[in-house]
Amino acid sequence: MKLVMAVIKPFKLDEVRDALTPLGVQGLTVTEVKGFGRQKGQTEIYRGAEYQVSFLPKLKIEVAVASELVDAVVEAIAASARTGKIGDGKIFVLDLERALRIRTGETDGSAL
Amino acid sequence: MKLVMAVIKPFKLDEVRDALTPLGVQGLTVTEVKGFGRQKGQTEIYRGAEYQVSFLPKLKIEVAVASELVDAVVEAIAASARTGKIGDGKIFVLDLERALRIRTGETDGSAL
Amino acid sequence: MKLVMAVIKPFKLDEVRDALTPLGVQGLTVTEVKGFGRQKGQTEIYRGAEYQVSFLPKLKIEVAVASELVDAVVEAIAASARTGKIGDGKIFVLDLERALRIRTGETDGSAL
Amino acid sequence: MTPWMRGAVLAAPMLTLAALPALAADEPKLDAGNTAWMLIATCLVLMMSIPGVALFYAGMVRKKTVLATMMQSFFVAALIAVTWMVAGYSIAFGNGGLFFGDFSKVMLSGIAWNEPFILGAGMTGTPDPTVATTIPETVFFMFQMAFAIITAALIFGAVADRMKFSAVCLFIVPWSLLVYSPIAHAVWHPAGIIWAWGALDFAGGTVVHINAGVAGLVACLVLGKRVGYGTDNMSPHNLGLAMIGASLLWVGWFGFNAGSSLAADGRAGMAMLVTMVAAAMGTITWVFAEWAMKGKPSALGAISGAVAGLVAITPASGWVFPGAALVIGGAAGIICFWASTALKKALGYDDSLDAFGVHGVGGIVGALLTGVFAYGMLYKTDDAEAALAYSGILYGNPDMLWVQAKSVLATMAYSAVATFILLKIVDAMVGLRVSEEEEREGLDVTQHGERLG
Amino acid sequence: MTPWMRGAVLAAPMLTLAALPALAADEPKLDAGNTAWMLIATCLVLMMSIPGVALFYAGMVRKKTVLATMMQSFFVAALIAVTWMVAGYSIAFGNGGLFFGDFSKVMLSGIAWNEPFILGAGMTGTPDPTVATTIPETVFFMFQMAFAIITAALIFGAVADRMKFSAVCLFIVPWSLLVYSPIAHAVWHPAGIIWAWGALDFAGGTVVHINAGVAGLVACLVLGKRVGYGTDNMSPHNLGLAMIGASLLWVGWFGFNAGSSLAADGRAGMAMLVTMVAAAMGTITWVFAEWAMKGKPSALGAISGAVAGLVAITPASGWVFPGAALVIGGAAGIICFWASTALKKALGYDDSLDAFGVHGVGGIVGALLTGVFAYGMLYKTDDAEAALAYSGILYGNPDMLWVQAKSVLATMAYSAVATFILLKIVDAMVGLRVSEEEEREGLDVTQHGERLG
Amino acid sequence: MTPWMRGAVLAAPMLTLAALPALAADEPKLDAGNTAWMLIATCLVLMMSIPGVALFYAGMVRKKTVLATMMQSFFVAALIAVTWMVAGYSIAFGNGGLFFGDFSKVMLSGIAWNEPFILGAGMTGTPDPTVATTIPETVFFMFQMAFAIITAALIFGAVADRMKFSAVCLFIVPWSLLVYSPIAHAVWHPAGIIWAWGALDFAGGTVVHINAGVAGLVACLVLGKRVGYGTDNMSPHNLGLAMIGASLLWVGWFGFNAGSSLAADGRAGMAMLVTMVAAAMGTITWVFAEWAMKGKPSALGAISGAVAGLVAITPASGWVFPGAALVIGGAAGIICFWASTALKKALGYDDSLDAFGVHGVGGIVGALLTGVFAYGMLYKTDDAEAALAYSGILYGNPDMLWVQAKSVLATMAYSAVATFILLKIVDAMVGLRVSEEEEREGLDVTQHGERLG
Ligand SMILES: Nc1ncnc2c1ncn2[C@@H]1O[C@H](COP(=O)(O)OP(=O)(O)O)[C@@H](O)[C@H]1O
Ligand SMILES: Nc1ncnc2c1ncn2[C@@H]1O[C@H](COP(=O)(O)OP(=O)(O)O)[C@@H](O)[C@H]1O
Ligand SMILES: Nc1ncnc2c1ncn2[C@@H]1O[C@H](COP(=O)(O)OP(=O)(O)O)[C@@H](O)[C@H]1O
Repeated sequence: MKLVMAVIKPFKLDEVRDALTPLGVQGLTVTEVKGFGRQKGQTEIYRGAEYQVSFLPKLKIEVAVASELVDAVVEAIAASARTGKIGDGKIFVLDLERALRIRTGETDGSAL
Repeated sequence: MKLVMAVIKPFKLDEVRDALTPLGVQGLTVTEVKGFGRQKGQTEIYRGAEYQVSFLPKLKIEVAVASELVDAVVEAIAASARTGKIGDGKIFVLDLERALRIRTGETDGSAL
Repeated sequence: MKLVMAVIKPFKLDEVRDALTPLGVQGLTVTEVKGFGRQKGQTEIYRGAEYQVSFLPKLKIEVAVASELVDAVVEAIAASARTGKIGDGKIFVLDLERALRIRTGETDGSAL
Repeated sequence: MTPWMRGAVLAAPMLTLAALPALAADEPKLDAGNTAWMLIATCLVLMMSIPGVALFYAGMVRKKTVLATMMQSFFVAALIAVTWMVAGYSIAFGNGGLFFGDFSKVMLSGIAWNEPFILGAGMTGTPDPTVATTIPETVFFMFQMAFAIITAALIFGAVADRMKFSAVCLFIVPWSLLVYSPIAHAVWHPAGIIWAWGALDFAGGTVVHINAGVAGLVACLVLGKRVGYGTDNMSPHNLGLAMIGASLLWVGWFGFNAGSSLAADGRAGMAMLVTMVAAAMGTITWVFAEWAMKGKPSALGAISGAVAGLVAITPASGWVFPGAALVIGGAAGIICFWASTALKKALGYDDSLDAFGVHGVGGIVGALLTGVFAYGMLYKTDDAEAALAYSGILYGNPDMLWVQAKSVLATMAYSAVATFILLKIVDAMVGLRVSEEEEREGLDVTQHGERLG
Repeated sequence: MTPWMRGAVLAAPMLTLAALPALAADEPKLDAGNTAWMLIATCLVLMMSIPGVALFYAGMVRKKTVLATMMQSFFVAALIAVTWMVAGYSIAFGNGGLFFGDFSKVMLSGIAWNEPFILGAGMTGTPDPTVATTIPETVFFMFQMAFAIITAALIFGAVADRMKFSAVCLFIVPWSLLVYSPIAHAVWHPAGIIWAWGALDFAGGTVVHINAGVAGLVACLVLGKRVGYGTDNMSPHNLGLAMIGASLLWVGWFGFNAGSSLAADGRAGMAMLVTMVAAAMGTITWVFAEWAMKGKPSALGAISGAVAGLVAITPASGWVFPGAALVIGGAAGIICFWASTALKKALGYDDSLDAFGVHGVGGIVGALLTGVFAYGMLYKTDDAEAALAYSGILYGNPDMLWVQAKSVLATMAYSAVATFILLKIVDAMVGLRVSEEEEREGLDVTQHGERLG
Repeated sequence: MTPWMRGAVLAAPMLTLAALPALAADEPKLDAGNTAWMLIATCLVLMMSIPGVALFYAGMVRKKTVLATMMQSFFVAALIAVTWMVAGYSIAFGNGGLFFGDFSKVMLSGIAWNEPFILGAGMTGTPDPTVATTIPETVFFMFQMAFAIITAALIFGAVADRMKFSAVCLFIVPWSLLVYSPIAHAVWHPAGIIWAWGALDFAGGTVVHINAGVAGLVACLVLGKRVGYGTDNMSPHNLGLAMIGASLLWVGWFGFNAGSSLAADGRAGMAMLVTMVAAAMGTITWVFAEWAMKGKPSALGAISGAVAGLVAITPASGWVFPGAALVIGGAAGIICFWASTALKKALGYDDSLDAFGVHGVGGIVGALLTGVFAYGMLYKTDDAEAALAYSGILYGNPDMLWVQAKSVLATMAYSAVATFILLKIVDAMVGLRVSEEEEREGLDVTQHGERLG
């Protein structure tokens, strides 16, 4: 199993979720994060004091998926989250050793 | 070492922490997240416009533990976070290559 | 590639970022978290009811880096986030299998 | 000739006499008590807009448009204040024709600051058509300005989350001059046409609420639905703020309704009382309706119902007894609940914060029920005959309901058409709506370069 | 016969005379100045409940009960408004027996809207037991309604985070009719028993604060502690909101206390002054006590101390001088600090937001110190002899402290017993408390289907 | 001899006469209408500090100092209230010398609670230098107390995020006694030196705003910049709160300015009107300036501009016509925008929330333009000759601008020097500034042991 972790633009969440559902992804977890990257926020001059808004609001999505699904999932996220503008975000894939559904105790594949 | 990542119902936090302490877990990190899964929120009809509350508030717990502790930790979380109702959440285990305590520079086992 | 995940004191964020930039780190993702650890909050007696503030505000930083950079990155974070007082936080390193920049589709090294 | 202030023609001297020595009957004088009340009533009505409506609306939008929503009350208040001083007041309350006032009061030229104000001074007729007060014109001007401001602010609830700030500014100034002021003139000035019909609108059921509600409806139809409407979660980001806003509206509304007596007299007291009762009943019926239909009594329902009750009692507030207030408030709670949920859903428009569903519909309910429950004796305490012209069907004047309906229809028609034309002009100039991407990103960042939290 | 408004019997004509021509002395007339003040004082007192108490309480609970807490002020305001109109007012201020009024004013039947109100009109005796005012009864009704509302809203601070919304509704309506109104009658109506004892309660130390505080204490005992009390972090989720609430309470309290003069007169001015001084002193002593004992001066301490000072000066506010206000406010700050921390901890009950610790205890402190510091001459400016009956021990009337203590005990006993019975009945009907799971989940979602943020 | 209240010497009897029978001319009596207005004006001005300034400032700081910032208004209000009662009022409004009053009113000894207040009673001269009112001294005392409080609260905007709470307390009490009260005496008491110069300050341009602004500037220079100033993101954490605060300031300012007429008269009405117009113009010009220069019209700009306009009209508000208000408000919006951005950046000081840039600079703009636009006839409606002494250069009195400039310079000089000395003393006692680590951690936790959210 793999844990796919993607950082995306906030307003793309619904599209990403809708792109994953047909693949059989039944769950995911979303976190509000701040991203620092090539995309620069405006330079703000707040009442005379200048500073660069370097941390921009992003969403981090974590989806645990079976290994054979991972390519499809990465592609689906990449396609649905893309706007083509700087700051679209990243997708990271980590190896996942175990998974367990708390309610039932099911493990691994059937826990997802 | 392993990184145990669990998504649980928010009000279970204190119980989970209390279940981990006796195992020797001395620290953990908690994040407020939104979970999408089999558990569905109510259909809301907010002044005539219908929508499904599909993202529900959850907490994500991350605990780094020595490899030999991981089974006990997973079990303890599973037991203490279970309500038996849908939406109880998941536990994921990832491999952790290194750990370091910033204050002292201690690494790996002694950093946890 | 590796995913470096660090839990730090909130006000250290700017210093950490400034320590990473010279190493060529071009992006990172920050999450507000609550940390439970050896550092204890004050015991609060809020209008007669006593409780221990056990979860303290921390920031979690996630940086994906090329494997050869990981030592420098860990060191830079450790140095810049250290205050020497309890609660300085941890650095964890996980193995990262894949990375992808959503905007361009670039993968792995060039995606970071 | 019938509207609310005519009451004052007769009643003001009569009531005020109570506290004044004999000579006051001859020539009206400034009265410190009435002036004190109108100064503070003005503060209350301004507080209804900032921070009242600002909070009420800002609490119901999504987090990314909070500041933009507040600006639609705050900055609009500033714009309308100047507009009103420059010309709006003169168009509304200058003497003149049936539809709008003359320009004699433009830039407040020649405003008397130390004499009692007489509305329509210079007009003649039998009976004397002027309305005498015991407050300075500055205070009357300010009180009415606060009405012009809140009417403008209310509209934008219908188009929350999607209108350009530049368009807001370019639209609202001519709207106030060409829609608000003429309707205020027609209804509230002794020379106005709706006054001449004999319609009753004590504190602004037509002028303020129906007018703003209809303008909002037209605006949300012209702009179209929010992106994601019907699928995305658009629930209020912070109902706590909305609840503060609703509370300030409730409290401020006493200034609105009881202040419309233009004096701290018995009628003001009764107006405050019926306002409270109707607000309470609106709250209760909306919440219970929701509890019965949807299973839970919501905070959003409570504040919506309160405002519905307040809106509905507004045109009636100087004319009815507490029992009527129970009925008017209770009816408004249920009918506005239906309008903001079932009706809106059926018709499919996206009136984001129900400017029409609450203010428009509530105003209509109130205006019509005024035609039922108005009790003319409430100011003509002695002459039952003459009082008939100010009474509803329940007190022997069967025509009143029709007169009220006519005033409602006329207001709706004029407001709809004029609003539509103005919006189309602004659309041609700068465009009304932000781009889809800007809407997704949120108005706070894209329009104002700011963000909450 | 002694309570506060008797002051008005004599003082009102006297003071008002200043501004009125000779004929006013013969027959009271409506006075626009006094009416203006009472209209706005009513707005201030309503603002104390919504949004005042709503914010004060909502800022101190956990995030998951913010909206439910606000509803306990907002919706309760609506319920009590209608209850008060239907019968509460008549039970409190109708003539009648020692314990409650008659039903002559049910549904406001026959309310005079354009004449000065005389409390107890129709009663006879020597000296004349009635209380004459120069405001319409509508305004008196509204002012008192605002008191009935805030008293009801205060109670729920004690049971925050755990009471069913249906139980809130079912409990508070009969409570207002059967507990609040009778106590108001006993203390403030010339026919009432506590008035007959000669107890002094200018603006509601017993009727409002002790009453609400004791009812809250009983309620939190009947409902039991919050799940997790003593171990979980239950610190206020947003003291900023609580601070806004406390500020609005402070400002609104001027309407509460100075408004209880029922006129914009010298007594109202003095009442406002002592109210300010006591609030300030309560703030200072609570904060300094906390600073000394716990090492840090907290914002929560500041707002708690302010409210403690305000509560304590309430019964005294029309009877005392600024020096006494320093003592009363200062004492309340320290004693309520002790009651809300040490005492509560020692006794182990879970009065979530210290309805009893602040309002109950503060009210007791104030009522007793009124018996010490009351200066009868404050309204009887000429007759030192007669003034004795309105003076505390410091000004030569040693009995007053006991009279005050008796009124405190009577209020506490009646409020406790009646509240207990009503709660038990409601418990049998629908259950008072949400399930443990619902409590964990939070009242916002489980009771109202809503969530903040 | 010229300041604002002298207007009252002549105008009050004259205006009040309108509503009073003949005998009132002989001997002033309490007037219920004027008292009602001043009671509520006092509430409004207090509301400007709590929650007004508290919210305005707290919304603009970072999240870690919200509660500490609110405490700098809330707790300071409590401290100043007691300070004012003990001695501040006597120093300001007791008779005495050119620079401060005597100690005859310490602890409010002998305050008359039921007679009309005469400022300077006991002074003699031709013409009679005293200022007669028709309100009790208690109310005058409270109204002025609210001014003392807000002046104190405003200062701390300049040093937000870095001052110790103990230093706040130790600094502000002597500051109020030794800086605020003497300046108030000099400007507003008939015996004061600036009054003797003939300077006009209707509602506190010098006494309140320049004074607070300069004290803030000195304080931020003495304390030094915030850690991270110029590099870290210090943008407002919640402009929604600031917007509520600004709205309450706006509404409350009517009490501030129109209340400074000390009566509900024609001058109060005109003061309210010009206040509104100037606030609106300040909002508009600041926002448009920002839109033009920085590309976006911000909510922060709107509220800053509103306050700038309000500050600038303050000294002028009883002396000018609406047209002048357009100019004064508009000028203040642009000049304060420049001062808070370009000027501050150029000079490099860290006035965190622009106490100086808005209040100091706005006050200077207003005080000087009062010397241009003051129209003496506004209270001396009949005697054009005598009115000259109250007129600006536009109405034939070329000296007035210089007199105003002199009063501005004197206020700035005294405030700066005295503030500097007091700060140095407090610094020696407990230190003014928290440690760098505490500043990073935030004042909420380190000073008060509390946290928001
Ligand atoms: N090396 C990294 N490690 C972790 N997160 C990163 C990294 N680089 C970028 N990110 C995240 O991806 C987001 C987008 O990156 P950015 O460089 O702005 O644009 P792009 O994705 O178009 O290259 C950043 O805001 C940050 O949250
Ligand atoms: N594949 C997944 N990857 C990541 N998180 C998941 C995944 N599936 C579920 N979750 C998380 O677990 C939570 C509970 O899942 P859900 O399907 O609702 O119930 P249950 O755990 O009882 O099966 C979700 O809200 C989501 O946060
Ligand atoms: N085993 C762990 N797994 C995950 N996070 C941990 C763990 N131990 C500590 N942390 C995180 O690190 C933070 C600091 O740890 P703490 O024990 O308080 O101090 P120190 O880092 O100085 O040892 C904690 O607040 C928590 O967020």
